Amino acid sequence: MTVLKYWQAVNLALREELAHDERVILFGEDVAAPGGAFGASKGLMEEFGHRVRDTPISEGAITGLGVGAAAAGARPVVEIMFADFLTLAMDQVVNQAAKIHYMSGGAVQVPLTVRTLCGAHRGAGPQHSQSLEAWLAAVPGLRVVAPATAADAKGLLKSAIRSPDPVVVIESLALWNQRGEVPADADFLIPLGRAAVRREGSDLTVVAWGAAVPRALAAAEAAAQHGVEVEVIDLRSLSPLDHTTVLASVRNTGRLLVVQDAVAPCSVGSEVVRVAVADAFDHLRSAPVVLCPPFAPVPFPAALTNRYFPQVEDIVRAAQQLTGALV
Amino acid sequence: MTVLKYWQAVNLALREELAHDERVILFGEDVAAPGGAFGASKGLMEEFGHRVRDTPISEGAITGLGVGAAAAGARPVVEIMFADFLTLAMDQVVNQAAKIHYMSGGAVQVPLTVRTLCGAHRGAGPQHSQSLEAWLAAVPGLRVVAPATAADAKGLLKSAIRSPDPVVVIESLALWNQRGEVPADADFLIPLGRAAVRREGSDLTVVAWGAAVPRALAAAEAAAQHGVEVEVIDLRSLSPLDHTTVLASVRNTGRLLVVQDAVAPCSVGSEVVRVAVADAFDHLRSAPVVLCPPFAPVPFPAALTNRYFPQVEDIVRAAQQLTGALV
Amino acid sequence: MSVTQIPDIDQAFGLLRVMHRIRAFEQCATRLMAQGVLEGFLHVSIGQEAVAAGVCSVLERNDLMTTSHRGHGHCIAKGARIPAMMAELFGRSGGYCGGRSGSMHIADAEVGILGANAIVGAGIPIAAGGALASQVRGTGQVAVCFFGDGAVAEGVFHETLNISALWSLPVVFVCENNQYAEMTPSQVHLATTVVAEYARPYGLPSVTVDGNDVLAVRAAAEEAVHRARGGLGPSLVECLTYRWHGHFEGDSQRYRDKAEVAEWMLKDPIEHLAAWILSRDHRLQERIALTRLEAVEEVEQAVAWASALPVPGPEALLADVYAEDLLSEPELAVPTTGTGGGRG
Amino acid sequence: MSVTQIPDIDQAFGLLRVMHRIRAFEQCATRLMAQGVLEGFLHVSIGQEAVAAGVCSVLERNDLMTTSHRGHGHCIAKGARIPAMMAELFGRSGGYCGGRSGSMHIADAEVGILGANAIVGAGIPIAAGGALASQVRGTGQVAVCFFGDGAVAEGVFHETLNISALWSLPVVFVCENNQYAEMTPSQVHLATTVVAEYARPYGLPSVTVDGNDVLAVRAAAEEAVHRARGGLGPSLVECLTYRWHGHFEGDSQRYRDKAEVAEWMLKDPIEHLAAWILSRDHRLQERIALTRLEAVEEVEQAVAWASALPVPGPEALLADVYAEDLLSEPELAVPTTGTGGGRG
Ligand SMILES: Cc1ncc(C[n+]2csc(CCOP(=O)(O)OP(=O)(O)O)c2C)c(N)n1
Ligand SMILES: Cc1ncc(C[n+]2csc(CCOP(=O)(O)OP(=O)(O)O)c2C)c(N)n1
Ligand SMILES: [Mg+2]
Ligand SMILES: [Mg+2]
Repeated sequence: MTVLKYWQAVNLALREELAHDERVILFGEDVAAPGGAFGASKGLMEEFGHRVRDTPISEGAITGLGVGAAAAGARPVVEIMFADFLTLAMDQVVNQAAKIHYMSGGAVQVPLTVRTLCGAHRGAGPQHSQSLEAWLAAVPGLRVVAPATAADAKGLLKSAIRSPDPVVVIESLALWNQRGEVPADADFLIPLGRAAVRREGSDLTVVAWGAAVPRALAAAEAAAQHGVEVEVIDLRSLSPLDHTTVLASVRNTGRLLVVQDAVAPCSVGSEVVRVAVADAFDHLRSAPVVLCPPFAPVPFPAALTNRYFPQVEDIVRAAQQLTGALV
Repeated sequence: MTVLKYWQAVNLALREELAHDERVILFGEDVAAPGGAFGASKGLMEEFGHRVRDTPISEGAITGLGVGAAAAGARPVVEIMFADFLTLAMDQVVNQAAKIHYMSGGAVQVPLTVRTLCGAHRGAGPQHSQSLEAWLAAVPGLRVVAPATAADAKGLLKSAIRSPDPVVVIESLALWNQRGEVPADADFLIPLGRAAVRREGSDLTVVAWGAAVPRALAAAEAAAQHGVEVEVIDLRSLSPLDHTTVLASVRNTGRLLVVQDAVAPCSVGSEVVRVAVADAFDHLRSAPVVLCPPFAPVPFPAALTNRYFPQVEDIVRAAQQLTGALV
Repeated sequence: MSVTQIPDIDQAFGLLRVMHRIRAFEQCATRLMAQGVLEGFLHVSIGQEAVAAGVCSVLERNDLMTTSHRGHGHCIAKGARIPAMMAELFGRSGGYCGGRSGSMHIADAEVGILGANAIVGAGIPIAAGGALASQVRGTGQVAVCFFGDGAVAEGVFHETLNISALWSLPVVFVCENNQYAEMTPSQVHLATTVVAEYARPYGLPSVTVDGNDVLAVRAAAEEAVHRARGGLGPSLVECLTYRWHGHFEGDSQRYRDKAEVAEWMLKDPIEHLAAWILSRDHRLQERIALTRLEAVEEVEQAVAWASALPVPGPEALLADVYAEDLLSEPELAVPTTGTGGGRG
Repeated sequence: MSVTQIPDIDQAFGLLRVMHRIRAFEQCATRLMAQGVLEGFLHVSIGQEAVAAGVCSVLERNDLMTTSHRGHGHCIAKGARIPAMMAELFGRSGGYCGGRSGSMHIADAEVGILGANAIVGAGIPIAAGGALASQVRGTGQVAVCFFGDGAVAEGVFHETLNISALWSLPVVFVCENNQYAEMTPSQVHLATTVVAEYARPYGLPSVTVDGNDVLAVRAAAEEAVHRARGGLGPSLVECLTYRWHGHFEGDSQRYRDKAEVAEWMLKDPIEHLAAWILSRDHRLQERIALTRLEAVEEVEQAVAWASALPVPGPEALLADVYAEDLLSEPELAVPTTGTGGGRG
């Protein structure tokens, strides 16, 4: 175990996988000589030469080259700086990467990893801060993960790179400098498709992922002061969703609160509610709730983002309302 | 009232709006001289000259020109032949059209209409048949409608064109040749944001949109033979969702079945369930269900698409299960 | 730098055979479509066979290839199995995708076909990605992508030219310029209709050849492939040609003159090569005829085989969605109901 | 066909004034950012002011414009109000977007600014769309888009050149080639670093000018705008320049030599114009100094005004999402909780 910042864990995972498998290649805007717009690929070009490349600003082609390289036997990791820019690469992600294995009857695999950032929380404004994970989680053929800790940033990314299927790894700039214990083991992997119970509790299940997880945990601690025991589930994988873990918890607590940085409609939160009511309806003691931003673009100043994204107090209040602790 | 095919109603709406407002312009691939890949814009270039134009195959720029023309005072209607090709235009739809009014503090309006087709049902295969409506319904700043009848194809498209906000109109190739009564009135509009109760019933609420509506209605008739009275709601608008109509019905029937051609995760169906449990939980007598295709790409042959998309029998069976009619 | 030589008679017959196999396959498919035996969208390249045959004749088996919605010819020329292709068109379980994807989605990893594609232009960066994998791994493979004049207007074409030039990727861009994109003539969709021009800003060698002259296509491709294989980077070959059929089977073709079509039918690439062969040795008439007959025969056998295959059952719906099964936890699967639709 | 004339002294002072206003605005903003007064991302164009000033000096008030993430200069030159811009940077309610969108999103319909943009290349088709509206409605407006060398690699740039050429749209593409895209030099991201080359396949007139020479920029822009207004279609003007600051404020700039920066700082576009003015009349030194002081003063007043404005309250979160309110039915709104996050 070493203590690393979130981005250093990303960097370590990339370095280890480049060293571990020479089919791994890495490319994207400013990832090589500059070492990444936010430092995630620092030092890798120096170490791995032409396997790490700077690209032009061409998200469609970057992703398309990733698809082709993967189909031809490489293990490409491409970076799309912000998820908002995935809007320029959706054909390659959705129509190509996600479908080629199916459309080739299993003959062509696409072990492509796409790294990106969702929901910046750094005052980057409406076009650099969207949480678009639900789009990707809705596409058969893709895997989608969203690490919330430094350890997961390493373990999920490594699993993504080793997966024979295309995986989108949604990192969080809000967590970029958060420190955490990270196993030094070069074969440390977090399995795709498995959620983590970050805190146990019997009164309420709170489901979160990415940057919302630390806020959910802080809220759980605060709620405990009010006598409400919250179980916090970090989804980690958004596709496939770990129905088992979510359902087991909801069956136990009878109450569900999803906390997310994405707006409500057709979100991962909507999906978690759908799954919970479909398979744990009889266990529900109150209506599941999705706590989320208003249906509006993300504003840039902190004074407003703090009112836009659900904060710890908002989560505590929702937890109290759901459990009737204040009623 | 005239009886028109669905596509003729689209054509009529376009003709009327081009005649009604000379700021209306129409462009897209094969829309002008050929009159549209499927005939929707037949005869319009002949009638309206350079206001109706054929474009190169450049979905990003087509949509971007639409955004700019709208921002500069025109009322552009652009066609993106299949929703699958929207993957190449998402930046302009999501980051630009949807956000410019907000980002300009209300100074710049974007009265853009994007016409497209979802879920082809014509053996067009995995890259031409996706139901991607949930992506769009998740974006603040956009309106999304999905007409299921010839009358709505006219009335919703006209409302879209007259709306000061960007609207995506999702037409259905599966319904292309369906006939229906269409008001001849050149000011016939269907308001955005309002669902239609297509059939009343007290045992179960079935929510559908687009090509799933006729199947839902047929199933409702069949279920009635088994003594189950189904209320069928055609959403018509996917954003905003008409919470009022859905909730009133669910509160009355106590049971909800969503029937959709999109796969389950993070779908409009997930969202309808979220809304229903959030605000009608105490009225629910059984767990809401989303009946939908398996989590896989759309296959091409009819033998498989008939097993992929929910069919009338599937809906009847689900209705019986939900209402306990067979239990 | 050219390595081109005039082919010998056997090589010419090799090209002729490929063109006949393509023609026979597509003529048969259009017939079956007209009869209602096949369903879905069918885009044929009848009249354009020289491009596929010429280019693929200079490729190795493990060289990589992508193509478009109009890709039967390229796949056949690259070595795809005609029976498995036919089965795919039939929607039967012996098809390349188990009969689930159809005519626009032939892929065959064994002969380097990364896939045909129903999205205009999408195969272009994918081919360049194949070239990147080859370059990084040092496999010596060249990647070729076939695309139409319509794809030139897609941004990703230009993006890919730029990256390929910057990285000196071993890729050959082959534009099959048949002068129409769906129902729209190239003057309406391209500011400059000479596609070779678009490669110039990137410093790419580019050339326009008679796409109905298989030997001219082959010569140009040979040079481009040689350059790519030698580490000298990408190039573009524009092949000017014409499609005899509509954009898809069923297209009413009101957008063009019958006379224009008739004129181009006189430039049949197969007749052109046959004439070349006969000019070398007029006694080869019979062998030419036989070549055609063998191709027709092969396709007929493929139809017989394919039409006898079973229709895929509902279990096919969820097959191959992922390469790896994570579904150790049962709820991760979206169950399908007995007869059909899934139930999320 | 050129209509260019050497400007008189008053015109030159007009240009100088615009450049000083841009410089003062951005120098002030960078200072406030360094002090922690401003938040978010800030991209300044210090050293590149001649492009904005030169191009906009030949535009009418109702001509249309789009720009990029580095757009303060273009907005100021086109007539945006400096106080409302400053308030937007401050995140205050008097800003162009009520302080919600920040530095990369200045739009002002009154002076034809359709918007700056945080998505590289996105403003390019939007400007062409403005030109289309002008063409169809016959308003006589010309549309100009400003973009960087980095945007040339985005497919939508090429797509837009093609459509604009085909339709002869009244649009002028102005590439502000500052030789870097973020931390990546143009040789690494463009196969040909001369951006004017990319317009050639479309038959567009294109030219490269010294982007630090405001008179040269103005002359090239004048010709292009004249052509567009006269119905002769689009053109491209490449302005070669350099940014003195990092890509964003806070950029460590390890990717370039200090010497390179120093060299370009000697080519200050403001000094260049001042020297030109003095070469005409050396007694104008004082008026030059005054021009600068007035600009600094104007910006300081804007800061004083902006910093006194209220911070937007939570009601601002949902304002202006739509132009039309359909929320007659209350459930259509996603309610916000008292303090913050919405509750879907
Ligand atoms: C991205 C995208 N846009 C539009 C289409 C619809 N479409 C299919 S083929 C085609 C024309 C393609 O023309 P070209 O590239 O010249 O190929 P050709 O059909 O002539 O072989 C179009 C517009 C598509 N499949 N994909
Ligand atoms: C589509 C997209 N990709 C990437 C980025 C991140 N990004 C912001 S500015 C920039 C470089 C732009 O370079 P250039 O166009 O030359 O403009 P300059 O900053 O030099 O003015 C990049 C890559 C973005 N904002 N949008
Ligand atoms: Mg063509
Ligand atoms: Mg630049």
